[in-house]
Amino acid sequence: MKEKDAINFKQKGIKPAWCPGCGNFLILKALQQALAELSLKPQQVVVVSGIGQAAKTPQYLNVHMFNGLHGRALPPATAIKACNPLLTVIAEGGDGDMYGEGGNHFLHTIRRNPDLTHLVHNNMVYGLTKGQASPTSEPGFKTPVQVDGVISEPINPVALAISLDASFVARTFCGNLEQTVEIIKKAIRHPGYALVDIFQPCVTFNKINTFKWFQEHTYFLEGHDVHDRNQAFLRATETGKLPLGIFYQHEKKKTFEQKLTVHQEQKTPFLSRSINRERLEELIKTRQF
Amino acid sequence: MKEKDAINFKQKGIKPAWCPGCGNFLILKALQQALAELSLKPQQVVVVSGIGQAAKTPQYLNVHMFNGLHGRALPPATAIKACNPLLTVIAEGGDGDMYGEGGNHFLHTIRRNPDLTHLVHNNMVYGLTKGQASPTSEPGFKTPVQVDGVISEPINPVALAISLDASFVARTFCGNLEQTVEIIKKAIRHPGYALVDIFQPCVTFNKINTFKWFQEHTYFLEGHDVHDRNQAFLRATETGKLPLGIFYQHEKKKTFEQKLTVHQEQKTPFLSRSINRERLEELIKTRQF
Amino acid sequence: MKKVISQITLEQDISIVLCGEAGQGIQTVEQLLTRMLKLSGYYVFATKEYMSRVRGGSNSTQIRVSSKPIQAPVSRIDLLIPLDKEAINHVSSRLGERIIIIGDQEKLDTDKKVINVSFLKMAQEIGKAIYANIIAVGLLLGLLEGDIKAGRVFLKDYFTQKKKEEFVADNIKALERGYQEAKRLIEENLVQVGSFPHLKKSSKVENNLLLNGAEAIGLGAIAGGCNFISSYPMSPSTGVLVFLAQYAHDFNIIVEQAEDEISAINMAIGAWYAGARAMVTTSGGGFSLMTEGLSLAGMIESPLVIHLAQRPGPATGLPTRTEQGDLHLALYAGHGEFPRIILAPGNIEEAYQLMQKAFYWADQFQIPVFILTDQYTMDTYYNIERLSVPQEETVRFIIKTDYDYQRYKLGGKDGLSPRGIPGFGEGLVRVDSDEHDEMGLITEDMSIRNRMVEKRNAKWHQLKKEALIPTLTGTKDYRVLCVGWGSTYYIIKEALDRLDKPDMALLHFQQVYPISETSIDFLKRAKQIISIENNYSGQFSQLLEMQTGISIRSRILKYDGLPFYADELAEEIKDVIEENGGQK
Amino acid sequence: MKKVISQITLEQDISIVLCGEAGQGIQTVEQLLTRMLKLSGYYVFATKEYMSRVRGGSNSTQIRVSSKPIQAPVSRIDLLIPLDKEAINHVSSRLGERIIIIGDQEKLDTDKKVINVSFLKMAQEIGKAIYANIIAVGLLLGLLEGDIKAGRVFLKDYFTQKKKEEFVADNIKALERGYQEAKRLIEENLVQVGSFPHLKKSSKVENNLLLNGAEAIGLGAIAGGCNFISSYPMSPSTGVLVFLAQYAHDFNIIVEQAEDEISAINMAIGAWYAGARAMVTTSGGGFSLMTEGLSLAGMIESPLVIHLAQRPGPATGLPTRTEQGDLHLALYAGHGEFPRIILAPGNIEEAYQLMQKAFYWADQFQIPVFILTDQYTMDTYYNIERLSVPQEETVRFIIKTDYDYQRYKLGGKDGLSPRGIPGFGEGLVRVDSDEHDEMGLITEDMSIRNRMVEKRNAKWHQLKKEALIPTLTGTKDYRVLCVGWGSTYYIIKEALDRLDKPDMALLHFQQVYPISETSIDFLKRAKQIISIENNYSGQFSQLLEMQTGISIRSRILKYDGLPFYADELAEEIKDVIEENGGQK
Ligand SMILES: Cc1ncc(C[n+]2csc(CCOP(=O)(O)OP(=O)(O)O)c2C)c(N)n1
Ligand SMILES: Cc1ncc(C[n+]2csc(CCOP(=O)(O)OP(=O)(O)O)c2C)c(N)n1
Ligand code: SF4
Ligand code: SF4
Ligand SMILES: [Mg+2]
Ligand SMILES: [Mg+2]
Repeated sequence: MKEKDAINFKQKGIKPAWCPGCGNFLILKALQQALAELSLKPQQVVVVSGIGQAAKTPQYLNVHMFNGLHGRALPPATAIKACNPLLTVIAEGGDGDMYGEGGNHFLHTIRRNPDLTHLVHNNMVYGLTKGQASPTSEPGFKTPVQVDGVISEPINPVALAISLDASFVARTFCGNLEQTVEIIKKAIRHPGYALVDIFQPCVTFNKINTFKWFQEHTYFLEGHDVHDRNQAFLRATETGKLPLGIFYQHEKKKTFEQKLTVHQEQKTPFLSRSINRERLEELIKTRQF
Repeated sequence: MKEKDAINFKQKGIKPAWCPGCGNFLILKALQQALAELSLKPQQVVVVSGIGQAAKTPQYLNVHMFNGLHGRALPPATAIKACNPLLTVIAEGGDGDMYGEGGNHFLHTIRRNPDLTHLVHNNMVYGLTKGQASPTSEPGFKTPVQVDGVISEPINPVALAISLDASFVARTFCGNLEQTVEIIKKAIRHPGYALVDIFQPCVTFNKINTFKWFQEHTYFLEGHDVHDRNQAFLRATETGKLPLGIFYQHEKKKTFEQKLTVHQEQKTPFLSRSINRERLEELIKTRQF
Repeated sequence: MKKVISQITLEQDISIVLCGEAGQGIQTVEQLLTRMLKLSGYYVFATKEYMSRVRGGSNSTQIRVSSKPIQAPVSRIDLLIPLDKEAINHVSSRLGERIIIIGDQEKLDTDKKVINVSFLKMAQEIGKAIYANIIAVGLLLGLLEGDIKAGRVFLKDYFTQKKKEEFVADNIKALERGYQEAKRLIEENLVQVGSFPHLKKSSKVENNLLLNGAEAIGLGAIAGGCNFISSYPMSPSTGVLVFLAQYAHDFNIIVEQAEDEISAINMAIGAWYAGARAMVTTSGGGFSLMTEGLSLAGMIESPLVIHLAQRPGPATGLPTRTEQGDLHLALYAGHGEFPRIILAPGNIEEAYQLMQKAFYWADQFQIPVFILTDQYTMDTYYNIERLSVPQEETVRFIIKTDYDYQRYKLGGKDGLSPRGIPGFGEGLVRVDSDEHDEMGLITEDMSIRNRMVEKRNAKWHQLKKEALIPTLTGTKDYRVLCVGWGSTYYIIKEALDRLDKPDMALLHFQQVYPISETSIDFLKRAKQIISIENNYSGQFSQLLEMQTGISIRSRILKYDGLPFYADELAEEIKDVIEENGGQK
Repeated sequence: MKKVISQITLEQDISIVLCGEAGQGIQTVEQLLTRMLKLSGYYVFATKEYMSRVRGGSNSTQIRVSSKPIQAPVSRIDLLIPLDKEAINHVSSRLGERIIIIGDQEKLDTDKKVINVSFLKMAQEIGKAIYANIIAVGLLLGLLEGDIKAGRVFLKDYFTQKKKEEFVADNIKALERGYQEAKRLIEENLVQVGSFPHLKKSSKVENNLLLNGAEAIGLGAIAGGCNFISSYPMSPSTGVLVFLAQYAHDFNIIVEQAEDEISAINMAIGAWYAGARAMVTTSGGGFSLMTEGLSLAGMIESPLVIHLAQRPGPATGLPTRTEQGDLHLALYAGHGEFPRIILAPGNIEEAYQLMQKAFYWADQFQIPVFILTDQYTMDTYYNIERLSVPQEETVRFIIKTDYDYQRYKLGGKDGLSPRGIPGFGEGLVRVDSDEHDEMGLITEDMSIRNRMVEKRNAKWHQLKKEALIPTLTGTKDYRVLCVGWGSTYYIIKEALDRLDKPDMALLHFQQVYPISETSIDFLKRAKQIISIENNYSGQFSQLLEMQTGISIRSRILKYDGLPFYADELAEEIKDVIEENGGQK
């Protein structure tokens, strides 16, 4: 671990707007470290985010940033990667952002399998809007809106991604910094869509799923065959203690960018391509008939 | 089977706008029959639909109709059922409607578990807009937009619903009319959210997944334990021939309406409830302090 | 904006500002102090500005205390309580010469004169650092000669409600400690009570209500018969969702947090269809996502109430700030052409009343009705005398259907066809987002299309006739007419009071679309019209010009995310009048 | 609309209408016949109206044939080919006395005089019922004395392209059979060739182009450098998506069908960010869903091209019909305040040119640019002389970034900061939907907020200066000025030609927002202004009034889902002029 290199990815002079003790600090740190350990340059990395506490992360990273709309990180991330496959593209946001408002893009991005890393800070609550239930909040979780406690069942993003045959599916807890760094690195290296659902305590609005709770309710997957989808599903739907680690991986799928013919036929970057004017002339001529 | 009773649910004087030979005719018939066999009255049934060929179905049914927006049948259906639990509410639409544009509502309606029947005419194509790929189109399927064939993986709605622990998950092929009627009846009787993904040939725009194709590529689930979620997932993700039948059922979950306190505390229908003015007076008074 | 020099002795009120980080408990001080002061016999006003973060940053609350009704913010600060190092800097542009700053000197690091009060140390002496806030409440109560007994009772109640009985005793100690400290400051002549000569108490205000705009909208919804709300959290609109959730049991309201705003609006429309009275609460970005649903309501002629609490855009913009920037959006959102009403409350009472009106009109005309507010409205409160509970049962515009019921029966009065509800009567209720015939079934018959377009838009006629008349404040023989809408009402009013010119008046619109025909006469009578709006492009001026044909050249606009300040606004109005020698 | 009596001999053209069910192949006839007639030396015009279904119903295509350029539909029908029982009924209001109806008498069941041609029987004799269409093509070609040789060659080519070689021979037989049948009808004096006295052929038109609006928009996009399109299918906008997909390989275009419109617009914005030139194509409901994304483009100052093909609303409305009902929506969609441009092509050439302009301006000004078309534009074609390929490489407004690059550098000319692309240069490119500082990072600093609002809106200045001047057709000394925008251009033009009044002119707007300052002069010079729009509320008239302060009292509006007919419109204009004796 080269703490020093992580400096490259630190945004100078800006103090995160998070609450002291928030799990987001650890995720930020893990990501900075992972990027440094992968020997990436800031200029190679684009972090695309939605809106929320989690989605502020790229504000504190020294990389390209596309801080878009709540719930909408995945579509621009997909497009950016499609237009310039040389960039390392990460989509980042909260559980509300990615599984609530952005749920449809979650489904369909998995179907496309672009070479993106999808980091979801899962604090089981809406942090920035001050403590309403999120799609991952547990039944019974009381909030100012869910006064009788949550009555919907939580989404299980890991099982869901496996059901869609996502090409890389992992879960981690930011309290386990080293493991989180390792998983993020693997996710970035994985050629295709990679989901990392990151358990993150919200010290202000989630008094149930605390650091301690996550420590007590999670364990590391061991001896698990990441290529066995049914096994992965079984582990993902375990009740009781929740497994952490890589559940499922499927390295051989072609990525969205690889399937796009635009990059097969021409290698120049999009911004400097020019129109095939002869072909256009010809095409217009065909309308004589 | 009481063909005669199905008359109750036929809309007089209106000819469906579907192509001759379209699978939608069979689904319409199956639904009319199922409603009749359940001895429902037209006044008890609301069919909520989106937009598409499939979503035209309620135009040809003698029931209450809420023909809303493309992709948006589930939210109003949930609300209608929540406001009047005495109604039998069915949400109906195509694969594009329900899994594409409406994908997010699909996820979150399952989480709520309202007592709805969700009928999806799955013809693996966008019919009404003339033959583009749908979220269930098979890779390689060529269309005027997908000129090189579909490059995304199809959504597997059955596996997806199971991954979200939906309380009733079934698939049928409209060519098997009797089985379709039976499954629709069971879905309507099931207390909670019930998905019926219905294979439906589009004779005009899908020349791959034809009547014959569905016959040859499907078989009936037998000896399957509908209460075993992992087993259900395994069957749902089978490749090769696709199983038909009920994959998964979970009868004991409480429904969304049951969990809502509004119906526990007061039984009068919403439309004739009045405001508790004394309580309001009191509440306003609290703002003196 | 113009800088105004602090002028305590010229004012009728004292303006207190507390400033510190999010999480330091300024809101508790605000809530307790205003209530205690009101119970002591004062008129109070409070508003806050805060950053889009949960901890840290710099937030502030302004509390004005007066012997007369007071309902607007001013730039001027008489008494500042800085709670952290950043605080003084945060409000530096507003610090006049006569300012009194009271705080923990060592924590502040400033060259301004600070009256030292060691809140933290005192709190620790009582037991815990968190009592510092309550000490501040006690101190301010003491400085303003508030009723410590009433304060004590109130505090006890307040904390008992929140079920933290163990703290109650300590908190009361803290309150008293602060109160004593105030006495010390006065005795030691550090603060002169004579600084607030106009502050007189009156027992009349004791029973006044204190509630903010979010609560007023929520109460208005309840009074309007709301029994269904589906929404997705979004500042500054969430307060209304929270309020209705808190009282959902009492009033049998279904409160559903939807997966997104699209679901929220489609649910609300479904709920009306099934007989409920439904609303959504949202802000700019969320509302943008609802525009297709709005168009659905327009087509199927569904009633719908939309509370749109504005914040500065575009996109995410400034999530916790205020603006009047979404008027045009509300006006034209949704594809195709259909009628709508837009209401914009100017005060707490209007928020409560218009919300009821919104439900009534939505139901009556089978159209969407907007309530346009903003962050400023949501977070502001001041004494009001009363809110009256409706005298009668909610009127429902619903019929019991017969066998041959047709949802879109043509030939009805003013484009209205009686609305049925599934399960109520023998008819089938069919609604269709496609163009439809009288039955509600798809049609492509061009003559029916024409008649349906005309039917839907025929409602405009009655909407215009019933439009609320704008409120004129000030002389009827005005030469200069200030025009405002929505939340600026009382701010402009105070600005005009300050200018105290005999030839000026204010025309406040609580309904911005369609506007009442009478508005034209009001505007025509003015020699100069000054339109005042919290946005960049003067959206309401444009709308007025379009609806009346009268052009409005003088505009005072503010778009930095803050509301106008009455004192600054007065200066600006003066300048505009001087610049422009009497032209329209 | 007014009824116009058929008056073949007075006209310069012949109006043929084919009517039948969806799936009967009317479109094949339209496509083949127009091309064969053009190759024969005629000017042709074709447009269609059809139901929102894949089979059945009643659809029709109008083909006008002339010796002079012809570019608008008329109500009048000279020659009707009814293909099913419903057909005659479907167009009954348009049947004049001199109408010629040719069809399979036994299938038709009508009391009108029908010239019997047994298309079906003849087709079966050749081999298959489906050849009936081609027989109809041959028949019409024969009646119009078209070039059978050219027809034969074209047909061969057409089918060979579609790789159905086995049918080619039979199809040619069918064509010839129809041609012979025409000769028979003429010989037997059933149809008099003298009915079409003005039809003269010219070799000049042979190389004319025939393409519809969807193709012109697609070609314009390619010529404008488009290399990314993300969209969700929606009539009538899908044609553009399909067109670009067809030529994606040739021009290296990423074509992505998104899961919904929200994804589509957010992808397009992401693509611009990464250096592409991206667009979306959509219609009303789909665009409604894009409004939040539009606001994002406004905030991050992203270029964006939106093709919005209008259809009648609200909600699902009439999916396959035409309307100009979404102008207001395009104008004000998106929360918050930011600049935009709205273009509305009036013909094929403009569609092609404006699309290029849209990409250019979007890139230059870093703003969203709309192209507003409609179903009528999408599905209509007529002879045009040429479309020229851009002479130069696409100009890109992109810089290579330095280490200290700041995306929102203030102080730039007209609010513009140079736009960088990630990976091109050493700088980091940060864009933020929150209010941001020059770096692109979140800020709540009010003075920066003010400057950023002013920066974004400063672009208006240049946008207004560069706005395209509306096109004046007719005399410069007009008394009566007809005003139109977008797709009505040629229809109004023909209507005015028909009226042939010396004191009338047409002012056509191809840019509707912002409008050129010169427009005011044009409007001021008129004694009477008649605004003509395909919507209910006169949206453009309102917009013009707002932008110019000139009030427009005479409006001709149509909102039944069909375009205006030039002949009917002429009558309406005449009535309006007569009613209103010279008032503005
Ligand atoms: C369209 C839209 N709807 C709602 C919001 C308000 N909003 C901002 S962040 C957020 C949710 C935050 O929760 P999550 O995504 O879990 O992130 P966290 O703050 O917990 O990290 C919401 C609802 C918004 N910005 N845009
Ligand atoms: C917001 C919106 N986007 C797009 C459309 C256009 N549209 C109508 S139906 C349809 C898809 C139809 O496919 P599917 O849902 O599978 O139904 P099918 O016709 O195949 O039964 C689309 C894209 C629309 N009506 N509204
Ligand atoms: S509110 Fe929760 S998620 Fe947000 S910064 Fe604070 S602790 Fe973190
Ligand atoms: S297009 Fe396909 S789905 Fe639509 S009616 Fe025809 S066969 Fe059925
Ligand atoms: Mg969260
Ligand atoms: Mg389909």
